[in-house]
Parts: sequence; C-alpha cells; structure tokens
Amino acid sequence: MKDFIRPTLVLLIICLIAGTILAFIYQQTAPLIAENKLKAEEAARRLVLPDAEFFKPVSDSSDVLYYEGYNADSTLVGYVFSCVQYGYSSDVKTIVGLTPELMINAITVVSQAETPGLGANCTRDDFTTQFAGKNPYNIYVDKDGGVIQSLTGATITTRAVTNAIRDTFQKLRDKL
Amino acid sequence: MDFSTLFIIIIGSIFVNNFVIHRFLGLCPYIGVSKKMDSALGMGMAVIFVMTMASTITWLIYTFFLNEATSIFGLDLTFLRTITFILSIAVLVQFVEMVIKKAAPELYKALGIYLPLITTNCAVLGVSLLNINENYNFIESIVNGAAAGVGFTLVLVLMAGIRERLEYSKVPRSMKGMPISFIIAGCMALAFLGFTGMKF
Amino acid sequence: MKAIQEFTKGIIKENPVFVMALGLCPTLAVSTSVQNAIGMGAAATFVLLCSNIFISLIKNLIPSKVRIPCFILVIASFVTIIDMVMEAYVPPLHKSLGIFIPLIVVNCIILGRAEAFASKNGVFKSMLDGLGMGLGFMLAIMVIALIREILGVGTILNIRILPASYKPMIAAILPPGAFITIGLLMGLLSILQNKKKSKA
Amino acid sequence: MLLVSIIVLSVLGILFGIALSFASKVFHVDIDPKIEQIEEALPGANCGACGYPGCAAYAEAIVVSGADPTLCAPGGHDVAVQIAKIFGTKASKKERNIAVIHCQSGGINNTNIKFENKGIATCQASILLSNGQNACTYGCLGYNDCYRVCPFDAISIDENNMRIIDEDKCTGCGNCVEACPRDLIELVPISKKVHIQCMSHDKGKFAKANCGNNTACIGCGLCVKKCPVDAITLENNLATINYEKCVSCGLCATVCPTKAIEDRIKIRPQPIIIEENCIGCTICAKKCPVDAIDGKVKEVHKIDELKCIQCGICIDVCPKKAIEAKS
Amino acid sequence: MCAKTFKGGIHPHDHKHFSNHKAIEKFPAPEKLFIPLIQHIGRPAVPIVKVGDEVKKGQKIAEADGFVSIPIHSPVSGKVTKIGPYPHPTGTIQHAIEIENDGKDEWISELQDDEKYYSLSSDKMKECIQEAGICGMGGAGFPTHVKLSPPENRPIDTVILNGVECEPYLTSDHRLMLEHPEEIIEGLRIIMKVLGAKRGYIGIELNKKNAIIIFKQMLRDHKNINVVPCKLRYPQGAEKQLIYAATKRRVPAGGLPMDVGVVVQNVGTAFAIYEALRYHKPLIERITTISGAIVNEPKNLKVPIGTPLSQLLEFCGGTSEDIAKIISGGPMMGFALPDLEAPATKTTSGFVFMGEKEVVDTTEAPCLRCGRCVDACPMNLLPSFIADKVKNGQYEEAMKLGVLDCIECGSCGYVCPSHIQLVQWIKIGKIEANKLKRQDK
Amino acid sequence: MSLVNVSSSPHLHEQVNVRRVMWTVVIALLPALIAAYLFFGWRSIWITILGVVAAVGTEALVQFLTKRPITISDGSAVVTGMLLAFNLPPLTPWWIPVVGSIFAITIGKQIFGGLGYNPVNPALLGRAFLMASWPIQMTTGWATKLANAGVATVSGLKQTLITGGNAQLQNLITSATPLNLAQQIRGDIVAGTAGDSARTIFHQLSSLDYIKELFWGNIGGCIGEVSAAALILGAAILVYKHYVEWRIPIGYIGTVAFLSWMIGGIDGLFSGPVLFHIFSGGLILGAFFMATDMVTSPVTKKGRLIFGIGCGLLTVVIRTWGGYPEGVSYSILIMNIATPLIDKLTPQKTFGYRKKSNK
Repeated sequence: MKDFIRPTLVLLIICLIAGTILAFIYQQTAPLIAENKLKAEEAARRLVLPDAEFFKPVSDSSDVLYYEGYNADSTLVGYVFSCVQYGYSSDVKTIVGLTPELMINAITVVSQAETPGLGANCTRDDFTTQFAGKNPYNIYVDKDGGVIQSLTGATITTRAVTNAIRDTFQKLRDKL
Repeated sequence: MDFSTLFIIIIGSIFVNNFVIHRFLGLCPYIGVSKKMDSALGMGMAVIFVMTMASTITWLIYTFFLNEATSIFGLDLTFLRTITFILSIAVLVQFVEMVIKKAAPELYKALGIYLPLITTNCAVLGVSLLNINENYNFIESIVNGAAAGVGFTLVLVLMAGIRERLEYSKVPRSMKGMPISFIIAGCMALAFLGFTGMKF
Repeated sequence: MKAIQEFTKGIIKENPVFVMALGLCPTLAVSTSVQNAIGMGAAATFVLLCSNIFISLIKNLIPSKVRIPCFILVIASFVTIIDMVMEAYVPPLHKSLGIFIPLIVVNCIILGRAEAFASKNGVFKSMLDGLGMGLGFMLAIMVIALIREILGVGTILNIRILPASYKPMIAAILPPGAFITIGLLMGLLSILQNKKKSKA
Repeated sequence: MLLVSIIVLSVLGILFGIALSFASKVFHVDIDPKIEQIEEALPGANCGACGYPGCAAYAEAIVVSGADPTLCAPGGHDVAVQIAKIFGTKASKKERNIAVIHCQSGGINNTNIKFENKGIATCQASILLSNGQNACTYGCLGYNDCYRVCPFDAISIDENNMRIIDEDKCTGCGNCVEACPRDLIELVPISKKVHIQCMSHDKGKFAKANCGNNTACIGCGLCVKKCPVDAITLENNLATINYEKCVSCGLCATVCPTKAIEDRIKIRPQPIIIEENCIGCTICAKKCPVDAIDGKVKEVHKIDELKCIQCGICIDVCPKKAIEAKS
Repeated sequence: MCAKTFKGGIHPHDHKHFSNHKAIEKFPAPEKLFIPLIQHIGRPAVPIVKVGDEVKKGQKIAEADGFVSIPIHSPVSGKVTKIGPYPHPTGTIQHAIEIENDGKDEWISELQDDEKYYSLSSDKMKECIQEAGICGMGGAGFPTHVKLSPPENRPIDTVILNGVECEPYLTSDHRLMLEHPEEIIEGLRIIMKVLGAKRGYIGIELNKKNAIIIFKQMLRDHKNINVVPCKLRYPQGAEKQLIYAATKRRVPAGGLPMDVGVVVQNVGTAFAIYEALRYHKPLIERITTISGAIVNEPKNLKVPIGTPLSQLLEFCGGTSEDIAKIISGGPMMGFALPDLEAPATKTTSGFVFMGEKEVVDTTEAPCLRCGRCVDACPMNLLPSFIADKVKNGQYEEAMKLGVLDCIECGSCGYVCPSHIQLVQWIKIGKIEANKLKRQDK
Repeated sequence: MSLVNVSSSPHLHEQVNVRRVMWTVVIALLPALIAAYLFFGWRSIWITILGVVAAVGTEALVQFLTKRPITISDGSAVVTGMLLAFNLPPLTPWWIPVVGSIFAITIGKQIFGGLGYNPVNPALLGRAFLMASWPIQMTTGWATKLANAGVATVSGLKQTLITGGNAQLQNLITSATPLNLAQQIRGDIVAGTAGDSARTIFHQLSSLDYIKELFWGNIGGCIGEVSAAALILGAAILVYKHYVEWRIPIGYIGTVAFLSWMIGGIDGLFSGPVLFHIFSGGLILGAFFMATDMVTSPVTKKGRLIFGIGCGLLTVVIRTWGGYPEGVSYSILIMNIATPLIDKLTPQKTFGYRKKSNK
C-alpha cells in the first residue's frame, strides 16, 4: 500500500502547489492580457480611421459586426469592419476603415501567414495605401480587370484581400 | 459529417503542413531515430497511436474542464491547458507502455520501446494544442492527430531510407551524422514546398 | 568541477543545440528573426533556471515511479507562468512565438538537464548549470536567427543592414533554410573541433 | 477560480498517481537489474540522440547487445562513467595486447610483384586474383584493409608505404587480425618488443628473392641458437618467437643476417646494482640469460658489463629493487 | 529460324572470326607436361604414381578421391619427375604431376573399337565414363558421372547439349561440332540412354549457322532430338538460361537443372563420352582455342592435358605485340593469368591474349545507380546493391539480395558505366556468405 | 616480358563510361537550347552559359577545398548547370542561374560526397531553392520571339480574345506561361468567377492549332521546356543509346496523360486537354532528362515504373490543386526523396525463384 500512497501524494502536492501558483499568476495577468487584446484591436481601428476618437460596436442579427467611429464631438466620421478570406496558404484578416461616404479610408492587414517576401508583403504600406479612396463596392485586382495593383507574384493574396473587402462590404452596405 | 473537411485536414497534416518539415515539431526523434528504416517505421507507428490517443484525451479534457463555454465548471481555465495536456500525455504514454509490456511483449518489442521517446516528442503536445487553436471538433481532432502521425511517419521513413543509403557514402567527415541529416531534411523541406498553396 | 565551469560548459563545450542536438524544434521554428530568438531564448532560460533550482530542491522527495510526471509538472508550471507573463507584457512577441512557448515543456534540454543534472546536484550548481545551458541555447538560436534574418530579410532586429538593392533570399526564413543553416553550422563547428583536436 | 484550478489539478494528480503506481505494480515485468540500473543512470530525457528509441531501449542495448556506453549526448561523460561503474570495472591485471604486423614489406610499393593488379584495391579482393600480386605469397598485400578496419585510428601508413601501429592507440580489439587475409597480424603483449618481421615459409633463396626489402627470414637458425631463453623455434623455414618465453632481450635481432627481426627497444639502459640494497639472494644471477652476474649467496653481486646484454630481466626479478637501469 | 533466348543479358562483340574458320590441329605432345590434380569440381585426385615412375599413355596416374571426383590419366608415355605445387589455369597454385615425355607415345593398352557400345547397360556406361575421368568440359568441370546419377526422386526427361559457346573468342566447341557432329550425337544418345531421357536438344547460337545446318541434317533420323537455335545473347550458354530458352522451364533459385528434369552437358563432354565408350579412351586431350587480336596465328588445337600455355602460344606463332593480359577461358568469365606457365586442363576451352589497347580500364567511379547492371543480369539480381553491401561488409544483407544465386557471368560488369568490378565484389561476397552459412550450421 | 594485367572477369567491357553518358546527355540537351535561342534569343544561351560555368566552377572549387580529386571533366556538373538554366525564365536576372548553380552543386551534390551519392536531383533542388527564395524573379521574365504575344500567337485564340473583348484575360495571357494561364482560368471556371470567354479559351488550349504551337515551342516558358519537338529529338538520342530506359518516361507521361484527361478538364471527368498537358510545362524535359537521372531514380525495374507513375500523379495533383502551375520539378523532387524507399519495397525476384513449396 505504501507503494501507492507516496507517489500519489507527491504528485498531488506538486499539483496543488502548481495549481495555486498558476491560478494566482493567472489572476494577476488575465486582466492585462484582456486589456492588451482590446488595445490591439482599438489600435488597428484607429489606424484605419484616425479621425475617430471612439468606436461604437454595431451588431445585428445577421452577425456582421462593425464599428461606427465618432470624433470628439460625437459626429460620425466613418465605419470600421474586419474581413477575412483564405489566401495562398493562410487566412488573411484585414481591417477596413470607411469614410462616411462609404469610400475606403484606409486598410490594414492584421493577421496572415502567407509566403514571406511574396504574399506576406500585403502588410506593407505601399500595398495597403492604394486602397485609400477606392470604392469598396467594386474593387478588383488588376488581373481581373480592376485597379488594385497586385503584389508581384502574389495575385492570390491580393485577391484574398480585395475580394474579402468587396464581399464583406457588399453584405454590409445596406445597413450603413 | 463533412468528409471534405476531414479530407482537407488529412492532406493538410500529412503533406502541406507536415508536422516535421513545415511546423518543426518532433525534430529530435526525426533526427535521432531515422538511422534505420525498421526503427523509423516502429517509431512512426507508435507516434500515430499516441498522437491519436493524445488528441482524443486532450480534446476531452479541454472541452469538459478548461473551456469556459463547455466546461462543467463554467470557468475559463485555458491557462491550465499546457500543464494538463502534458501531464495526461506523459501518464498516458507511461501507462500504455506498461500495459503493452505486460500484455503483449511481442508488440512491445516492435512498438513499445519507442513509446517513452514520445513523451517529449513535441509533435504530440503540438497536435493537441493545434487542435484547440484550430477549433477542431472531436472527430476532426482525432483525424488530425492520426494524420499528423502519418505525416510524421512518412517523412521519418523517407529520411531513414535516404540515410541508410548515405551511410557509406563519401560525405565529408565533418558533415557526417547530424549535419548531413539536417541537409537532407532541408532538401525534403524544399521538395515539400511543392505542396504549398494546395487547395481543393 | 569548478562552479564557473558548470556555467560555461553549456555555452560552447556542451552547447545544447549544436553539440547535444537538443531542443531543435523551437530552435528552428522561431529563428526566423533575431527578436524571436531572443524572446524564445529568454523564456527557455527562465524555465530552465527555475526548474533546475526547484528540482534540485525537491529531488530527494520524489519516488522514481512518478519522477517524470513530477518533473514535467514542475516544468509545465513554469512554462505556463512565462506564457502568461509574456502574453501580458510583451504581446507581439508572444504572438510571433505562438505555439512554441507552451512547447518549451517538451524541450528536451529542460527535461534532460532536470534528469541528468538537477536531480543529482545541489541547488547552486544546478542554478549555474541551468543558466549556462539556457544561455547556450539562446546563443545558438540567435546565431541561427542572425544568419536567417540577414539572408532572408536583409535586416537585423528589423534594422536594414543590407542595401535595399539586395534581393532577400526568402528560402532562408522558410523551413528549408532553417534545416540547411543548422546543418551547415553544425558541420562548420565540427570542422573547427577537428582542427582543434589535430592541433592539440 | 483559484479553488477550481487547484481542484482540477489535484484530481488529475491523484488520478494519475494512483494509475501509475497501480500500473507499475500490476504490469510489472522482470528485467535485468543492470538494465534498470543503467536506465536509472541515464538522463531519461528520451531524446533519441543515442540513436536508440529512448533511454530504456538504449540501456537494454548496452546490456544485451553491448552497445557503446558513451552515446548519451545529454548525459555526456559523467553518465558514461556511471555506466562503466555499473558494469563493474573488470580491470583484470592482465597485460594489454597490441597488434603486431609480421612483415616488413610494405605491399605494392616496395615488394616484388608478379603482375599488375587491376582488380579491386583491397587485400581481401586481391588474393582472389592469382593469390595476390606479390611475388612473396606470404607477405603484406599493401591494400590497407587493416588500416580501414581499425576503429581507433591506430594504424597509420608511413612514407615508405609501411603500416605502423600506434602502441598507445591500439586497444588490441583484433579487427585488423581478422581483416588481414594473409594472417600477418598477431596480438602480442605490449611489453614484448622484439618481433620477427617475416611470415614466409618459402625456402631461404626464394624467400629472399621474393621479398621486396630483402629482409625475409631465410631460416638460417642463428637466432634460435642465440636466444638465451629458447623462445625461438624454426619451423618450415621460418623462425617464430614464443612470446611466453621471450624476454625481449634483443639478442636475436643482433645476429639476424637479413634483419628480419625487429628490436623496438632502441637503447637498452645498463643495469647497475645498488650495493646497499643487494642482499645476495642470487636470483638475478640465476635468471641472467648470459651469466653476466656474479656473486655468492648473501654477498653483493656484480654485473659484468661486457657480457651484459641489457635485457633487463634482472631488474624485474630482483625482490629488493636493488638493480636499476642507468640511462 | 525461330531463335530462342532468355530475359536480360548483353550483346558483346563475339570476336570469333579469328579462329572459327580454322580446322582443329593436333598439337604435338611437349617435352614436359604438368598435370594438375584438380581439374574438376570436387575433391582433388590422389596421385598413384611416385617420382621416378615410368608411365604409359592413358595410364591412370591419379585416383578419384570419393564419388565427386575423377581419376586422371597420363596423356603421354614418359617419366614422373615431380609432384608438387604448380600454377593452375584458374590463377591459383595447385598440386600437379610433372611428366617428362619420352616421345614414344606408347599406350598402356591399345585402343579398342567396341561397336556395340550402345547396347551396354546404363550402369556399365556410367562406370565407363567415370573410369575415363570425364568432367564437364564447358568450364566448370563437374564430374560427368555424378551429373548422370540423379537421385531417384528427380526423374530426367530432357537432355540438353550445350553448343552455345556464348563466350567471345572461343571456337573450340564450334569446330568440334563442325568436324565431329556424328560423334556428338552419339554421345548425346548415350547420355539420354543413361538417364532414360525421352528428349534431347542441342542448343547452338545463331553465329554458328553452319553448325546448325549440319546438325539439322544429321538429326533428320532422330525424331526425339532437336536443334535449338539460340539468339546471340550472352550468357546464352549458362545452364539455367539455356534450359529456359530450350524448354521454358525455370530452374529454381539455389536448385539444379535436375530439379526440373533436365541435364545439360557440353558438346565436348558428349564427344568425350562417345570416345570413352567406343574406344575406351580416357580423357587425356581436349580442343582448346588460342585466340586474340595480337596472336599471330589463332588456332583451334587438340591439346594433351598438362601442356603449358607458353608452348601453345609458341605453336601459334607468338604474339605481334607485348601481351597485356592472358585469359584462361573466355573473356567474360575466364581468369586472368599472371604468366604463361599454367597448363591446359580438361576444362580449358581456350586462352585469349589481349594487347594494351584491348585491356579495359578498371578504375572504379562511384556508382551512378543507373540500373544497367539490373537490366543486364540474367538472374534478375541487383548487382550494384549486392556489391555495395559486400563493400561495406554487410554479407548477410548481400545474402538476402541473393548473392549466392549469382552465376558470375559478368554481364553486370560489362555494362557498368562506372567500371565497378561488380563480379569481383560478388565473388568476395559469395566467399563470405558461404562462411556465414557454414557458421549458421 | 613486361608485367601483365590481372583483374577479375569480365575482361571485356562495353564502350561506356560516366563521362560518355554525361556528355551524351549534354548533346541531347542541345536541340532544346537551339530552340530556346530561336524563340527567346541570345539571352537564353547567356543564362545557360552562366549556369553551366557557375556549376562547373563551384564543383571544381568545392573539390579543391575538400582536397578531393577534381572531376569536372565527367560532365555531370555541366548537365546540372544546363538543366538548372533550362528551368529558368529567359529574362531572369543574370545572378539567378549563378546562385542556383552554386546551391545545386554544394548543397545538392558535393555535400553528400559528389556524383552518385546525392539523394535528389541537384538541378531540381537548385530550382526549388530559387523558387522559394526569389519567386518574383522565377515567375516573371517570360519572353517570346513575337513580342508580347505569348499564348495569343495562336490566331484562333487571339480572335477569341478580341471578340470576347475581355481585357483582363488578355493581360493575363501576355504575362504567363500556358500552364499558368490554364491553371488560373481553370481555377476561375471551377470557382464560377469566369465568363464564357474563359471557357472558350480553355477549350482552345486543346485545339490542334494550339497544340502545334506548343509542340514546336512558340510559347512562353522556361528556357529548356519551350520546344517539345527539340526535347523529343534529344530524348531520342538517349533512348537510342540506351541511357534512358522506357519505364520512367513512359510511366510518367502516361500517368499525366491519363490523369489530366480524367480530372484536368472543366466539363466534368474525362474531358481534360491531354496533349496540352503533355507538351507544356517541361513535362517532356522532366520525364526524359530529370526524372531519369540515374542517381536519384530507383534501380529496380518495378521501382522505376512506380517512380514514373508517382511523378505523374504528383504532377497532375500539383497542376490541378497546387499552388504552382507547373508540378514537374516538385513531383520529381518528392519522388527522388522516396527513391530509397521504393528500391527497398520492390525487391527483384531472382530468376527461377520459387516459394518453398516443393520440398
């Protein structure tokens, strides 16, 4: 019987200690982590809609979540939505800022794992800036007859970004 | 059941995002146990078995204990996932090893001796964590675990084949052993790049 | 052996990555940039240091049957701690290291040192050993990352050092580049060692 | 939160603790205690660096199939030492053997040849072709099979294409002995320093003519006569040293007309008797092969330096360490 | 002509034009003969004469040692001058009886002409063959009487005479077939009677059309004997390959032709059997080809056994340039000799001399794994893999790959672009594998 | 008498050695190079020379540094350099073939001990490395003799484009190789995002006119893969010389033909453009010159057939679902890696081998 008790007991004690410490540290860090997440999202929104002071999430039954951006005077300065589509080898997630006139204000690619040096270049400014001022309703990649210049050698990623914006916007447009 | 999803998971885990040469998981046994084809195969089989088991158990633990939405406690205990996963994998492996050793010594000789090596195979813990990250459901998790194991076995056996062939080649002395194995792995990784971007 | 030797041996003579070929998975996976390398190195060093100290403290209490589960538990706890701390304070780094932080648990270096050294030696020695090994790991991963980042991106720590006209060799930051880099480095090291031996 | 996490972990801990200790009891399998001990000594990281699937498998391989005990990378030297201890240092006091090559003809470059061998350049292969290209059918074939099989780099090839055995590196493993198709290599206790460097059973005339170095044993028998301890015999035209009797005095080498005997002791120090220590036991005088020591019982002995051949036997046999070598 | 063949093999130039038109010449017995005690497979014969003994032509000078062995007879009358080691045409040193020819050419008992030889009982025939010291004359030299005594559970229904002579340069069998077809057919009939076989075949390669035509004509009356014209392909003359070509039967790996009810004999053997039965003449001479581009007068010679090669070459007018290689037997399977001392034996079908230009460079390059050796191997083995295993001392692996099934025909070495000496590696492998086999037992 | 030579049998040898084999391959590759010159101009020869010089130079340098005998005259480095260059776009920057050759020779070959020991085809490894490193330089820089014509040189196809008035497709055509075009159009069609004109174009791919152009090589593409006719001429030399055995190329091309017919089409199963797939994208080059690389393909007869079929299968899979338009080099690389395994799994039956039943 002794053979059973000692290992079990030791394991138990270590588990106890570990559990305690971990739970304690978790309690300390959890709010920070949550805050970080919010901050990061907020920062991304601010990036695509710099005029806005604060954002108001808008969600309806059709489960498309978007934000309305207001300036200090609480006037609407634009909208922010996020969209995602599978690119060459990963999901490409983009956050788009719209002016109140429903033109693109700015976009930023927040997460992707495309080929470095090719598709991954979609996060670079020289790519994202070309979206500013375009009408999201009918943007197309140049290869498809549109105006968005595709990344060299990475048409698929470019398409993923462009088409994601277009498709999501088309769903959203009626609500804005 | 959506079979095409499962198919994509299988192809993805075996070829496109092969655990060893794309995700860098399980490199130690990959380099260590690839000298002989026979042991590579034994190791591979053991890994497939353990990965499938581990995927099952960790998914259950995660779903019923840790995940806030589905947990019986209703609490977010995800921060415990590393510790619970690795503990259950370690115990599972040790337990299975003991059982096989007693119950089926023949099987143990062929397969069981590779079991202890698997505890510290990061591919096993890796697949458990990835299952959670990818939000796979129960069946998908099991399939992913098995497929990842198959992918591991595949590259392990291929590697063993090449190394057996190279054993008596004129590889420069300083490159013999580990270094050349990594070069081979590099060649394999380059070849497997052909699978990237695969879509069905 | 002198205390200072316990510390320095891990850095070059018994370098965990190049000489003992342990902890390969994270080494290759996160060495795409020097920044990641430092982060991973620091995290692993922390875990190694803490677990070595802790295990050398409790080594006499643990029965052999549950030795491995106990060690793993200890290590996993520290890994979870560093995981949470990093997520709280350096979220970008945490994100880019991704799954490889929890995978420190199964890093052979840590369990290996716990078993081979900490469970047999005193606290002070174990501490030095852990620190040395950790730094050796960090050094190795940084060297690899340095090469891969310079070749693959043309930068060090995101600071461009090669002229903009340099067309980055993307393969260097892809999996094949990792394998080939470490293979060549190991080969180089063994050339140096052979030279040293023949001189001695 | 705190409580629940503790509970979860504790439950797991208890569960696994019981499961494991239960399993280890129920599924206990007897194994060689040595394997267990070695497994204990190994780091248990199961990293696979040794090439075996895990520490247990490696431990078993060491015990059962005699695997190299120094393969553990994480454990390094310390573990290797421990494993050696577990095996119990069987360090018997038996003298270490080293390999000696009994031929002075370095093969293809300096022996007389019958034909040009265009076949595979190994000794093993060359004897398939008309029994080797050397004129001497007993001599070294010179394709270095011995050199290739030596796991310790103990065999080197000098500028005269002779194979030299490094006495320090040679462990007497016998790989080269097995590899030599002409059976020229023999394991000899390391203290024996005089060797016959020929294996030719040909008659003197042929043996000499066939030998590239002209250093074949011609079976003249001078060494047999000279040997003070009757360690040399002549059989079938070839002198052979019985190493059990040989005292490495080197006298045979001095008389050999063809220099077929090699004396590896270049300088033999002159033994001198330390008079205060000598108790006159006469052992040395009895043992001296050339009767160079004189002395009566219980009197100090003397060495006749003219007769002395500096074989050193007296130094070894003196119970009082009263004889020393003067450099 | 519907020619038969087998799978694999190669097409080397046959170089037979040097001597295939030269009629067989009788070589006058030399002054000294060196008669090896081993000229066959099995245990060496035991000398029954002493140094100084007078011997007569056809006198038995060595007795068979056991069943798998044959006696040896003196080819001349003279005096035994020495019994000791002497070079052998296989490139080794073997014991031989040296006889000084007295030039009298006295038979021990004059030759008879026993016309009723065919009515002898098969046991009697066998005994006669055994006494005449006949062994397979194609090259291997297996004692003929052993081949003719299959165990009872292996009934033989077919006898194949091997007149393929696929080795380049050699023409001795060819000439024999042209000059003594009747005798050969009679020999075959004797063999068939001894074995109780129903069918007989004579396999001849297409480059000996004149021989095929002769045999077809001669065999009109023998319904149960057929000529099998074979495609020009090396090694068509190998036993198993010839059996496959003639009967489509496959001799099992590690098995013997009798396992499929077949016995193969060389045409020369058939001729010797005929002579032994009809004239009670022991095997003391044979047809040997001396050929090669550098030989001044290539010839087919009827040579007393034990004649040293140097004399044969002299008889053929020597060579036009320095000899770079001396081959005993054909160039594909024969042995290279270090000098001209070796004598002709019962199994020597020829000697080939090569000049500097014809000698192949044998520097090994790394294996390209091109697989040409695999395509060429008539036994369907993997020669390059076997050689690789042998090179690295993995003899057990080599055994698993069938190293012992190799017939050493040399096709693989012939086609290897890297000039790897596959046959020599395989020979080493065979020796080591046999050692292992013995250890296991 | 001077000393004679003694060696083991056989004492005759076929007139063949490594050097002869390799230089024959070089000669067999020349027609394709000439075709490349005719269609793409001097640039293609320049790139090829750079690749060859870099390969030979690297081989010599590495062998010099590792103190091994220098074996550049055996021609294997020349073959590697040529094959590598043949897999590059004609207008690629000059340093691409140089870097590729250096990588191919060092990492692909010399590090394993030189000729005969490399597990994968060095030229293909070099190409995969370049493809991973500089994808932009490797996927642009196509040239055709008729400037800016590309696929559109086919009159019928051109007509379709003009009448279809589909500007975006025209754009696409001028910058891509035929396979690139086919893959993209097919992708669009399968996804349902392309119009009828795209369908027409896809059908044009299997028209006799277009196949003719493909066969002679009047299309965009890599230096060496452009002219199927020239490649077949070269392959004929190798086949005639018995340096190439039928199992690999026939297994390879046959599988591609069957599978592309089965699944490569847009109108359901068994509607794919077979000839288009055979003559485009370096399949001929791969099947006859690269898959048949002796060192990296199986030795056993059955193994060679499996190897060829495997290459074909992977090629079609990559062309149909993969991220690259052209799957030849990757599929051969992957099968190279599997070669030792194939060899091991396909032992040959010794002649006359029987199961131990009758004993």
